[in-house]
Amino acid sequence: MIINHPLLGPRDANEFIHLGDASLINRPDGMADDAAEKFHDYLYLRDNPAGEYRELWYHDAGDRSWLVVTRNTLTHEISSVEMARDVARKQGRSK
Amino acid sequence: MANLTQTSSLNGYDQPIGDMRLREITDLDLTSLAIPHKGATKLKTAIKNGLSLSMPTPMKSTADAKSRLLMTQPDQIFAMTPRSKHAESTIRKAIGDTAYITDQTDAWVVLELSGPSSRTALERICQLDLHPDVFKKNQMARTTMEHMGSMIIRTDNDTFILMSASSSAASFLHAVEISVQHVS
Amino acid sequence: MRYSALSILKQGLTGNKSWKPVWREPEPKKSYDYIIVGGGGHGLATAHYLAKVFKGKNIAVLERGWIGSGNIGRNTTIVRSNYLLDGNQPFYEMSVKLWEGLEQDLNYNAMMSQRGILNLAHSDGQRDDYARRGNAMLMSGADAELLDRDAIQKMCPFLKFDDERFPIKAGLLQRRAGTARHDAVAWGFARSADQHGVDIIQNCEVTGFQIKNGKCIGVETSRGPIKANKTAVCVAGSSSRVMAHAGMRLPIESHVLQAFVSEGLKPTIPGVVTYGAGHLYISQSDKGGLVFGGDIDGYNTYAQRGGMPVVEDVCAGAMSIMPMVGRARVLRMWGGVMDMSMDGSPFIDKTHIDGLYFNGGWCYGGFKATPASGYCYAHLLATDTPHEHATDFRLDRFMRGNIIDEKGVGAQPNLH
Amino acid sequence: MSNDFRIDGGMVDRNQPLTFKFNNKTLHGFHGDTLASALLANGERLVGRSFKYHRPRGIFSAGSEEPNALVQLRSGAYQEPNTRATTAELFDGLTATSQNHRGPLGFDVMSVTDLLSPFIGAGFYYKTFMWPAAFWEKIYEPVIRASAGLGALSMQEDPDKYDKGFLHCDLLITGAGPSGLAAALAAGRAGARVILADEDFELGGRLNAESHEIAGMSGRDWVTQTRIELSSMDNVRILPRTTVWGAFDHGIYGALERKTDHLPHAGDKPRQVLWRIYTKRAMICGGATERSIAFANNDRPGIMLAGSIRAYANRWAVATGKQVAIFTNNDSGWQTAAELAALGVNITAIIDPRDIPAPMHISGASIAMGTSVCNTAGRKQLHRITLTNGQTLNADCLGVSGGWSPNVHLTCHQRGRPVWNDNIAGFVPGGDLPVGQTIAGASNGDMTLSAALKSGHKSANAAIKSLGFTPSRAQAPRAADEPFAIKQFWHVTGHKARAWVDLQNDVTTKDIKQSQAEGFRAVEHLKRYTTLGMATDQGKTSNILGLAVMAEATGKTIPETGTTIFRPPYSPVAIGAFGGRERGQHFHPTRLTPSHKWATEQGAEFVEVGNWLRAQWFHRAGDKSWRDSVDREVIKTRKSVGVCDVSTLGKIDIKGADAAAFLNKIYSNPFAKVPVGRVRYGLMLREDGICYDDGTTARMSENHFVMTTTTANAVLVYRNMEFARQCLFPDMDVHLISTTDQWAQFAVAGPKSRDVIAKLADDIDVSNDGFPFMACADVTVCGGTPARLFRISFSGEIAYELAVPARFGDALIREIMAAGAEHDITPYGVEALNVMRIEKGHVTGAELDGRITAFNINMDGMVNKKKDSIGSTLSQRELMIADDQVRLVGIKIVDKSDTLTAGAHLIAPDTAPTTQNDLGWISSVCYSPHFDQHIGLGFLKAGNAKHGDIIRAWDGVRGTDVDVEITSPHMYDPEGGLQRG
Repeated sequence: MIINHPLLGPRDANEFIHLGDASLINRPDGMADDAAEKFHDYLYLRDNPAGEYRELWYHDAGDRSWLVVTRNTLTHEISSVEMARDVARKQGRSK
Repeated sequence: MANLTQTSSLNGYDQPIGDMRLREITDLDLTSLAIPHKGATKLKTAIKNGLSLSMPTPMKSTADAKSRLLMTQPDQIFAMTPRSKHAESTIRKAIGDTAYITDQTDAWVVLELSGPSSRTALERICQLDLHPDVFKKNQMARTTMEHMGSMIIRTDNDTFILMSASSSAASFLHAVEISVQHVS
Repeated sequence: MRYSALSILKQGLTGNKSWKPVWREPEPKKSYDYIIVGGGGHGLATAHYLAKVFKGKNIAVLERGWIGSGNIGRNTTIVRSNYLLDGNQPFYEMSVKLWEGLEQDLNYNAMMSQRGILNLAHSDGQRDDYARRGNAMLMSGADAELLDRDAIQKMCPFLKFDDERFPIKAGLLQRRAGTARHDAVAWGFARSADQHGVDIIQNCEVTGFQIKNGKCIGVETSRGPIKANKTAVCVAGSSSRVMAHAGMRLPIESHVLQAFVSEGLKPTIPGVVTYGAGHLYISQSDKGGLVFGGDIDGYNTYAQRGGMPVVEDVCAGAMSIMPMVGRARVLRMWGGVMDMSMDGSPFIDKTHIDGLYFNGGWCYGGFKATPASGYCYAHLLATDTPHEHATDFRLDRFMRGNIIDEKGVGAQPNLH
Repeated sequence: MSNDFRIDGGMVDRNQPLTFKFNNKTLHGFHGDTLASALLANGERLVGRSFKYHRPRGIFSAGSEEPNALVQLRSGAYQEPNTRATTAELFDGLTATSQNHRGPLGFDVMSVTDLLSPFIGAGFYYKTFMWPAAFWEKIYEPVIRASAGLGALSMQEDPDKYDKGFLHCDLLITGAGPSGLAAALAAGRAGARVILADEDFELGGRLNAESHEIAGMSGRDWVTQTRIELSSMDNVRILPRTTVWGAFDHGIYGALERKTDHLPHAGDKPRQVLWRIYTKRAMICGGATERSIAFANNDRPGIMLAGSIRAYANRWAVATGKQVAIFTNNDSGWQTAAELAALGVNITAIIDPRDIPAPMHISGASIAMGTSVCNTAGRKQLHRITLTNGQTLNADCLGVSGGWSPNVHLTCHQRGRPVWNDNIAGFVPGGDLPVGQTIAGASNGDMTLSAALKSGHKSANAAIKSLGFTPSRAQAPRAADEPFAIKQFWHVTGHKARAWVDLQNDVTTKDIKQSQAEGFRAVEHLKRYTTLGMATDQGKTSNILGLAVMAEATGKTIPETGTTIFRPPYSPVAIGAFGGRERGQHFHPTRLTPSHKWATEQGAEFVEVGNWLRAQWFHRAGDKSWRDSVDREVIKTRKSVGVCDVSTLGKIDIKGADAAAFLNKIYSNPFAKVPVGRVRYGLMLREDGICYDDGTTARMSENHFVMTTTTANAVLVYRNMEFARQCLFPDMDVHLISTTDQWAQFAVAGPKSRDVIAKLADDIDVSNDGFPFMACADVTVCGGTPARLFRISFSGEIAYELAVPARFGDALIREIMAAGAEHDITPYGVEALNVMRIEKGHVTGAELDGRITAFNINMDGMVNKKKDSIGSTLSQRELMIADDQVRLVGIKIVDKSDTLTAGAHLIAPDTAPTTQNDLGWISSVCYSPHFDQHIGLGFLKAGNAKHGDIIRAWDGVRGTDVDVEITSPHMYDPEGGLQRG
């Protein structure tokens, strides 16, 4: 596969390491009362869609960026690639 | 007590192979300059003033006869400057505290491959498109070669700098050497 | 028709004209006591044991395509019980014991061949890990031997013992492990289930569940609704998709595992060999093809195909431990979609919906589990209690912290 | 020379005669021959045996689709089984042997299986060999295995080299036949970067095999002219001998270039190169493959695809028989006959099942329209055919043409499902084609020459236009369209003898009918039950015929019955080629420590740890075994001082205003308030609460920490921290710089270590007050070399770790040795390190195996509940902190003469070793010179409450069972006074 890195252009996926669902950005608050349940769902349950899927890749043999890749799990077509840091900020994460 | 003597990863390897030359470069300081949160503009000015170079962009290095700057990560610059006694202090003199400076001189082995067949040789080890219309002079990339993290910079038409981790320098040299031998 | 040398002789002498279909092709009935969703190996095995051992009646297996079209027909056919953890090992040993009597049980030769599996160790630490595992195997009633270099050399003289990087130091051998003819397993279970009255319905896709007041009372299918007292989903590879019809999210991701077969060769490798310093397991089929595989590709997918890096990685492993295979050629490569679970271990459990049961999450280890999975699932369906060797395969184990992580890599399915 | 079947013309070079051996018989050919053409020229007809029935077989085709003529090429370690004689280029001194027979090729004793064929049809083995159960492995299976398989490996290490490479292009064209060449011209002239690959060693495809006219010249001249033009273009790369074998996601194609297979020796160059080709567009111009017709005994040597007879005559100047008959259901068979006749080959008859007037007159040939071949005779060489009209004809060669199947392989590699086209009686590409791929020429059903040239030209222009190139104005090369009418005719029925569909796997029409009768009617069931299309040719000549016979049996049409798809590779690829250079020494990169050269001089034995070579121990005169070396190193270190290279530990510089806050998230124990100049031990959890790494992290300044990780986990820790930095805490000012390779780091340990450090470090007070346990500082050593000094201890003694930039590492270790000489300093390796850490109760990867929690290693107190750090929440799940969970314990043997083994399980006295009685295991063991006995660390259920208990270490696989005493894991200096001293 080829991942079109937002800064570096198309790169062979073998430069990257795949982690999993982009929802892993949404780490729950560990100090909340329902933290145990929230963390269970966060870490263990997956939509695992057959179709469009947002996932995290790490440019290990590249610029060490984490990326959010939107890819179809039936066709492998990639429709967008974003810097995960930007995505995280957009979703309200900061420090 | 006597000063400690230095060694280089490949003892200054330098060989002609076919129409190419492959050599180790050992006269550089290498430092990483991490850009503080929201500090890019400041660093850019400092680099302009202190190193007389413009800020590199993600795939394009900036260079003069002595020094070269690369963007290795979205918030990290990599400087290749003439070898000095203490890399971090030397850079700090130039740019002050506008970046978090870390000496990387000993973390990398630096090779230079030059000669008419160098691109053909690199076809056997580098998966990037090195066609001169695509990968132009001063363009750089981090990639993987024979499972080793590496950096490649085109410094001239037929001249490339290849870098990889210093601890596996011998394996990296072997991989490049074999590629060169297989096409010559 | 009972199969035997005599039946073949009789048919052969009379022009092979009276062979009958191996299973019927019935129309679906309006309702069943049990519906098993998925006509793969596990589903068919479940039907066989449910009908034959647990005397279940009125059972249907619904298959979206043709039976055996999933991973039962696209794996590397290895059977073994060489697990480390208590939650797993007794179950897989139960499975091996069922394999050992399978042909007689089914009157079908699935060519279970106990040629042994040898896991090579290349460091002292790895040898000690294999010792710990071997001991766990023995404690479960399985067989295990820790071989030294000389013993391995006698068994597999073609291995490269003095590799410059990863010389062979020891090996864990399970002699009772081996391989079986994958398709025949599906066909054998199907034939037996059919003979015990199970309706095997091909080209019948389940498109939804009928859930009323928290109870599942049947399924919607491409051939119309069918009622059922108990609905048992058994569709590894498609688990998330199917269970989404019941509104469930699972601790499962779908990944592709590739496998490879070489051109046919005269006998080369005696049993199954695995490489301890890379990703490779390899054996030779009865037809002479080297059958081998390695790691999953590592990204989520429902496409039955992978990329080039895996075949390169696997072949590099082969060239490191047995460089004599260099001139054998890869004939075919294919991929199967795996239910990769969050700890690498499977599920055989009731769901929170009454009457709806789930079997899945087999990762790339489902083939060997086929008989025990069918048996334990049938046990659960018939008695509503887990079989004693499948008590840990629960959906709530992550909530409670009872993780069965053989590889020790945590909640990242692509690492299992 | 005995080239009795050689005729005039052809593309072989008669000025370069070559000598070769087949089954030890010396034969002659020419440069430009394939092994097959040379065998045929020499009159060799019987070349192999079939897979199951061991039937005599001859050459069937002239390309990579060959099912019969598989040979073992070369000899010794170079022996290459299953090589298609039809694609093997002849070279001087070539040797080949036939395969899959016992005894000589002419008298294979295994051919007895042919007589048993009524009993061993499709699926027979599923129905028998079940009794008695034990006989399967011992008797039945070995017999089956020995008779199955094809060629044999030499069982010697492959002596050749293989290489890999990467190519990039705008347009990849696979196939250099008429459509491919037309495409290359169009794209090349427009300036696109083109790669033109063909599996053959000559460009031209069927233009070499057939006689055509293009642009007013002969087809062959046009190929030459085109090749010259393409070669002159810098933007076109021609790769002959290169098979594009797989189409992968996003325009990546796999290709194999055979560099030296046509030469007697590879020299020191790679034999083959596996290319990964990155394309923007790709064109499949793969032509079509002819297929056979099923009729009784259609497998005899001398029965060939008609088009291949034409190819042998045109290209290789070989007549494949003295009396050639043609059996065809389409017009191409007639053209074959006409061209052969023109070349002087004796055509005895043309048999055509179509009820139409004979398309042409062939001088001397009897013509039978509306007629089929229904049987043949001649066991090792065809000599007679029988027709449905009752006629019997003598023939030593029968060319069969059942039509042409477009080569759709590369269109199916990503879900493409070919669709049936009645006009050409074949499947053409359909369904989801790989993105960026187009198909031209016969592969796309454009079966005639003019149509192929036009579609190649047009598709190439469309492809490059979509990339922004302006197509040149040149028109497609002009040629005529030859007649291509076909009748769907598959199977000559009405004869009892077997009619072959899949020649290699011996699948006959009877097998397909039986499969139908037994319910295996889905195409995949059919293939799996009968093995149709599973042989080395992957059914290139048989799949469609098999499908048609199944359709006939079920009374359905072919498209109703199914389609046929192909998986990679297009033709088989050597395992060695996939492996490439990654063998032996170069399987993975090797990492060397800065003191490697020095350690080698010191007699170190090395061990591989995550690609690093680390000194395991240092051999000294008088050491009788490795144990002596290790004991000596431990004793001297504990008594005086030792030094160990610890550069392999992962080192990460963590910088930024938020560095401390960041570490406080990463580590389960508090890190927010570590003072500058101090080191703290940290425990890292995965988010699931399991420990995955530990190490020390030093605060060098307010905004600068130096983290150490275990050797094995350095990369993983870095990646996980980047995840936290970018995805979880994106606005923290924190930066990670991997500095593992930057620093040479040495542990100097033992009561005299302070003296050694004092001598080396410039201007620093190393007294216990000046530089206490867990202190750190940036210092200089040896008169100004920048260095880092840490007072940390893994051994339990007073100890320091001293780091300098790696280029000074070799010099520093020599200085350390010199400085320690007065204390008889000893270098120690990882074995001694391991002994000392076990004595001390420190965990490593042997304990932290990815399933172990802080609770298990008695560090539950280090999981701070007052902050939210990675893994803290899930580490508290009920079953992970239950009382009966395993705990880290120390283990000592009761009888000192016993030995302990890692991997042993712990069980109570007087219980049987069963899963139910399993109490835990031993993770690490060593011989401790301090305790003068074997000791270990292990995990025991509720182990904290069992210190002092005597239980058993049971190691069934090693046959030992010893009594052990459970202790605290901190066996050596449990109070820790020594390291603080």
